[in-house]
Amino acid sequence: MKGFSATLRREVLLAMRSPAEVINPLFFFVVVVSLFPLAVSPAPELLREMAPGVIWVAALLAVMLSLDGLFRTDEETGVLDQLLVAPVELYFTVLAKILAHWLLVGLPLVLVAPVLGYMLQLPVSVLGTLMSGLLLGTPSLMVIGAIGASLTVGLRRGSMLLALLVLPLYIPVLVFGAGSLGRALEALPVNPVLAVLGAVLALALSLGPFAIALGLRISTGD
Amino acid sequence: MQESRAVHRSQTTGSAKLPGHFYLISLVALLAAVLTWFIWSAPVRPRTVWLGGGWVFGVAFYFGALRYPDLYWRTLERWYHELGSPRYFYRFSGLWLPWLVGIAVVLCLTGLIWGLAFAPPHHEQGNSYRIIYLHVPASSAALMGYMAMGVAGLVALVWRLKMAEIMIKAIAPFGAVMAAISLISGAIWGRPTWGTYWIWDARLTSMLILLFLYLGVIALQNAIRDPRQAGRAASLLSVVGVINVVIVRYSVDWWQSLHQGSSMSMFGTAGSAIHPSMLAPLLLSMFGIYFLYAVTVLIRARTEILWRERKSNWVREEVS
Amino acid sequence: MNDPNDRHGNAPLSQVELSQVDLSQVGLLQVDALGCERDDRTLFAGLSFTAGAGDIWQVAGPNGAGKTTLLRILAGLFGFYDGRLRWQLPATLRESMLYLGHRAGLREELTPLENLSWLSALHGQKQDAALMAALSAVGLGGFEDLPVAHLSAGQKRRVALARLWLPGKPVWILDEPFTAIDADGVALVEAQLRSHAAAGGLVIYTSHHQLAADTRQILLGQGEARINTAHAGAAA
Amino acid sequence: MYFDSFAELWQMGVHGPFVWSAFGICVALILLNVGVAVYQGRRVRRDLKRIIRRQIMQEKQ
Repeated sequence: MKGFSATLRREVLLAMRSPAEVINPLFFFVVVVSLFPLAVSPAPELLREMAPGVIWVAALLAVMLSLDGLFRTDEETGVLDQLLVAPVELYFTVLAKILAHWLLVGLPLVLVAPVLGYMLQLPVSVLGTLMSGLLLGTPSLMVIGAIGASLTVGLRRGSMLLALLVLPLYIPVLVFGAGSLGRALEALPVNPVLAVLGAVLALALSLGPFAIALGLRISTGD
Repeated sequence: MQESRAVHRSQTTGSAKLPGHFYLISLVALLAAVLTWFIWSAPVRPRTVWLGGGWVFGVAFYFGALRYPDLYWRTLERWYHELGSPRYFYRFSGLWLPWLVGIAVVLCLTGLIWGLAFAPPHHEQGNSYRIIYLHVPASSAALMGYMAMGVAGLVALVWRLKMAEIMIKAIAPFGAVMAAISLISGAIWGRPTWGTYWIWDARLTSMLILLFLYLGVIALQNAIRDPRQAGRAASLLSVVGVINVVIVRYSVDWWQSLHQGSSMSMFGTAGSAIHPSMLAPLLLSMFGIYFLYAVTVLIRARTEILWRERKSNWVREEVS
Repeated sequence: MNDPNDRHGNAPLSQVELSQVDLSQVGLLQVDALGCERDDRTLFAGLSFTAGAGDIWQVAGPNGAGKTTLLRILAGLFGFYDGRLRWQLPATLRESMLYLGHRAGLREELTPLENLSWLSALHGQKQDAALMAALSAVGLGGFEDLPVAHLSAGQKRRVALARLWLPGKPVWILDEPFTAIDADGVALVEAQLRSHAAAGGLVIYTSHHQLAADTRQILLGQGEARINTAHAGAAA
Repeated sequence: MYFDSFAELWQMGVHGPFVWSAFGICVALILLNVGVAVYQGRRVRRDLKRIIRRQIMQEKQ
């Protein structure tokens, strides 16, 4: 656990010094969601049916786009090398970075999602499911995306490649996340689906940082 | 360094060497036995085929290992040291390749012609079901290929075995083609069956995702300039992808049940028996496609070995 | 997963204080027939040397000769090499080593103090007073709470070099420590390298700037590696 | 053969176009893939031969 709290504190500090990196994904999320009524139709019935997919896809894209910079600036400034030679378990420092990133980028998405859900005509009764689904889903998206980010960190124009690598891996989270909301709309029990999302999260949190640490080492040439 | 060690080890264990084609012939004989057994047995369900085949292989391997532990251990060691060394792999694959090509061509031609012209039509789908003689082998080859990439990736990451990285690079292109064939044949089969070329059916959707995963591995390999680094990165991605494939299949099945899509499968209604006269050509073409897969993997791996080892003396002698 | 320290053959002598071990009797670093290829080009091959406590090694050579790659290999950051590399240290390599890359390893948004305190927290050297002392030693007293982005290139390099004034790291691996700093700074850093070596540490650095006569040299270039210890021991 | 004539085999009731186009496209893809693999192998061998010949020339000089 050595280095975990120091890294967490530092990441939060960094985000406070350059707030655009925190606000932009949130802004992206809101803008993308509000494009759909304009592009498709403002009819409440249609919007309600589309809402789970629209919100989840927008959240997924916002998370993915925010991850491109997770290791890139560190790599360019040589901070990543310092992290790799430090006598701490990379597992925990990576976990700290992801946790900080989720607190600053993921959590605001979760908090703003009910407002967008309401605007897409979702009944108030399902907004709780929307939030708990995103609460369990966005950390998984962060971890899975960070695996892709660690593999593309040294590459020019890596952001397109990141999307190609990561989007297929996002499918289970998307299916269960949007599915939980869909079931809530039909007044079916959602807890089993949320439990699956939680299982995916547990798997991602326990194994993901290993893969990310290995990916970072591979990208720097080991 | 690794090269010289492998040479040394193989010389010390070399006294009990069996001729290289011994393994190949015994493998083919075993496959033929399994095949015959299923053709002669009563109508069987597809799942029984897999379970039964697995049992036959497992029991044969287990009793073989009990009876000849020394032979098995030496064989394993030989595989590790010789197939793990690019130079030996190149030599052995060169010996095997003509055999494999022959077997692949014979099995594919027999299976496909049998399936197209001799097998009876399906009682629900008529003649359009004959597409399964391509679709099912291609789907299973695509899935098996990705699993093999995952295993090779794990080996490459843990033991830093160069051959495992080369195998991933060799498996990926044909796996992607197999996934594409599965999609194309599935789509064409869907037109007479569902009345449309594309439907978001669970199998087709999983296969589409598998194709994306293959393309991701290929894209990552092409984006990284240093082949060793690219090999390791692709290994990690394959391992992550294999874990994901399992969850993807589960999630897509669940998603299908949620939206109550088509439950029609190429075997007719799910779980129904398949008649041996239809199954035999299917198994033939399936093994044919597997052998074809092995052939292209070996060809690509040999090319990659030559290129990676181009500075070594044995490649110089080999080429000129 | 696999600890790079094991792969580099790093065998800890024992978990004792550095001062209790007579490091002058031990080759801290043994390099045997080290070779590296990159982008189809042999950077160097057949490099063998033994570096001990109290040594200062300069890695020299033209641009693109593989100086940075060699240092990254030694630091356990780059794994694609032939040959053997063996560290013999009282603790693991990562605990014993101070590595400064040719990129400073500082985030522009943070102040020097914030950058350094994170790094020293990772290395378990957690005293702000020591950090302030180190910063004033490199002439940056009073700059500690200005974001690094506002500093000049030379000042940034000095921030990174301030870690040389923190205790507890017997092995220093420094990539181009003298770039961008002025003559005073060069003299300052040079003196620090000497006193570290005199105290029984090991310094390996790349630069075109050779410290006075007693440096051992690794000369890279044209795919070859040569060792030049002609002047070594002159000062001893 | 299940079918009475080759014309019937070609038509397969109404399913001929589907079955034969699927087989045509897919077999072409497989053959193309094998062909590409073989071609790449030949090209690498040719390139290596040239590189090695050049090296031998240089060594002689």
